[in-house]
Amino acid sequence: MFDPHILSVSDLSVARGGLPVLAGVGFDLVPGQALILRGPNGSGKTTLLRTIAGLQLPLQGAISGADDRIAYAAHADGLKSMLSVTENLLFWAEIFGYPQIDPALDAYALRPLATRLAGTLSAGQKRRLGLARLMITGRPVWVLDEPTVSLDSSAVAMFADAVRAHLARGGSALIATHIDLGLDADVFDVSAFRAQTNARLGASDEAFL
Amino acid sequence: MSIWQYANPVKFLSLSAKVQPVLWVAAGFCVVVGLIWGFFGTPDDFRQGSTVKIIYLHVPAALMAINAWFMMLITSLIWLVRRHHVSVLAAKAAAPVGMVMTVIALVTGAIWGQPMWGTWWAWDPRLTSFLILFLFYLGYIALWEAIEDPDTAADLTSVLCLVGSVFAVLSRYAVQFWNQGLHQGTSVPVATGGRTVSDVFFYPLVMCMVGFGLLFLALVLYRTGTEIRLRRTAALRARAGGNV
Amino acid sequence: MKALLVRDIKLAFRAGGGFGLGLAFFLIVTVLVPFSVGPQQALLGSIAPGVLWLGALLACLLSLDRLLALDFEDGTLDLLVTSPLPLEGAVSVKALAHWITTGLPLVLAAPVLGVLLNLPPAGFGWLVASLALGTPALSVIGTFGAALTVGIKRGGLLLSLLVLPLYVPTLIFGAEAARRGALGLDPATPLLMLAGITFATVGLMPFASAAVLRMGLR
Amino acid sequence: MTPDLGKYAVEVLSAYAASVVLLVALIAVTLRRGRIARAALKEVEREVKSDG
Repeated sequence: MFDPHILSVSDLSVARGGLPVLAGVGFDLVPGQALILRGPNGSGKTTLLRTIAGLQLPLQGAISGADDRIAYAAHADGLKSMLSVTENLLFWAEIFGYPQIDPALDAYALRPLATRLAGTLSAGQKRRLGLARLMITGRPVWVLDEPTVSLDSSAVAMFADAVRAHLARGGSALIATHIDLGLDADVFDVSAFRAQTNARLGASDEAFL
Repeated sequence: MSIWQYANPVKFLSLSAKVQPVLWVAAGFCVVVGLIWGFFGTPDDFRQGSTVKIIYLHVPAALMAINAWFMMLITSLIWLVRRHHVSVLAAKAAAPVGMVMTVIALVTGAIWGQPMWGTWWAWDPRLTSFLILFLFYLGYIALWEAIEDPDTAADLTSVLCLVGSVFAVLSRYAVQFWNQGLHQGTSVPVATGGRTVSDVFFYPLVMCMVGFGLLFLALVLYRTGTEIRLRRTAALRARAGGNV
Repeated sequence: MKALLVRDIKLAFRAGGGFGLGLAFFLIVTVLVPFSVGPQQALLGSIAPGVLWLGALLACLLSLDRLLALDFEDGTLDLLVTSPLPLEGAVSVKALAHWITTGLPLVLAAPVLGVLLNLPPAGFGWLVASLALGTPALSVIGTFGAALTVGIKRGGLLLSLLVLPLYVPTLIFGAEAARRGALGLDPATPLLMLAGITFATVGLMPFASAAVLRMGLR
Repeated sequence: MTPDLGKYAVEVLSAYAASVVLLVALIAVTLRRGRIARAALKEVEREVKSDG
């Protein structure tokens, strides 16, 4: 069970390459809730997720309930090809102080691959390993950027099951994806929050305009 | 009226446009008069012969080489603390000027050293320190060039300038420890208020130092203006969303 | 912290991890020196401390560009920043792993290579002592350089350019301590200066490296 | 006109020549870059204005 805090984003503006892309974004993510981010390519989904994960600073606005509660996963899985599947997972388990990796191995059917080097896995298998990492962070809020890339339909089902189990334990998830995961989730379309090209939100190029 | 209003790029450009003509004329006057005075109007030194005339290039260039780095250190700090773009762009603009000054100091020093010490290059503490300073300038400029995002580049080069300053001072003491040196003492010991060169050489030297200082200022103002215009061009392009 | 250290060391020893690369480079430099300056024992003996220090420094430099760049490319760095590890600690641990896999082997190999260069007997102890004291500073300063160049494509050469002037004080005091030791002089002063540099850099540089990494990832 | 530089004429003259060349090159590069930047900015400002 996780602590019952709400991830709350209010009036958030984010920038990519010094240009504002999204303005005035706001939502609450309560325990047990999943929120699917939608929007065309380049609409700022990745930037928004990186900002919420704390990898980037927002231009304006506030994010609360994010400190040390977020497990982030993006296009790169952070796997070491010369370490085995178990070693990769054990490393992150130790970093996050999580006791066991067995449930994660089982949830993504990684047990047959456990002793293989991560470098010898297929793209889909690597992705499964990358997603399995989320389960050993012990963090309540999953922030996922296109998690289903290179997954086949059975692996997508594994992922959906893992998310459902996470939500059932009181976790929450913020997922940018284009496909239908079959989750009972709310949809949040970021294209409604597109920043105006003349917006003055404190982006670094404004001094020069 | 705060001095920080000039941290606004547009305000800076209009101020610098007003100051620059005066600065360029004054710099040109001081440098040309100082050098001509020194070259034609001063006698030979009884020990060093006519090579003493190199002092009018060597000392002002060396002075500005160090001051340029010092200026970069301060403007980098201002950027890191107060995030004023003009400040960090001034540091970026000053670096190549400081590097050229360092090269002038090194080249004239080598040419001067040949007849005086019998060798083009000696691993004398002062010459060596300037060589290290040259490497710092090179690294700083290369880092600016290598990073695409201008704000990230500003952040990282500023930290490099800070850390580099500490190591530059450390190197200075290390090099002094390592070799006591052939170099004559400083020509203008500001700290003691005295001076080791006679008046005949001193006045044209001061003229040249002032001239090099003004020239440095004029160049930095102009180059900062250029950097601001480049950033403004990029910003307008980006805001127009690829339509321009 | 321990997990990161163990992982980095493990990775260095696995195939393609680059362990031994620095050591091999150190060996090559040392072996090539007599071919380039001539086989006179007295000359070799007098330049041995400096050559060995320079070789160790360049060998350290060789593996720096992998230190953070690999973790940046595969996304590990992003995940580490969002992990509970303080970034300052992570950077220190990575520098420590670099020292254990690069610096420490160099320290241990230096006496053997000292024999090849006819290092005077009195110098062996001081050479090892100065390297043991100085190489941690090389790793920590190098980590700062690696953090500066982490997002840059083909940043290897730039990294060398940035780090080289930062290495000057360490090299001067380290090589001077080894030289004085070999000549039977008292190496205490440079050795103390070297210790000062090492402790100051180990204590302070991780903060600069972590700050630079955060700026670079944004 | 030219003062008697004695046996060090080559050294003194080459020091002056080298310095002047370096300074002139620096100023030339600076002015060239400045002019290009001005022109580019003028171009963009014109187009932005004409757009709206």
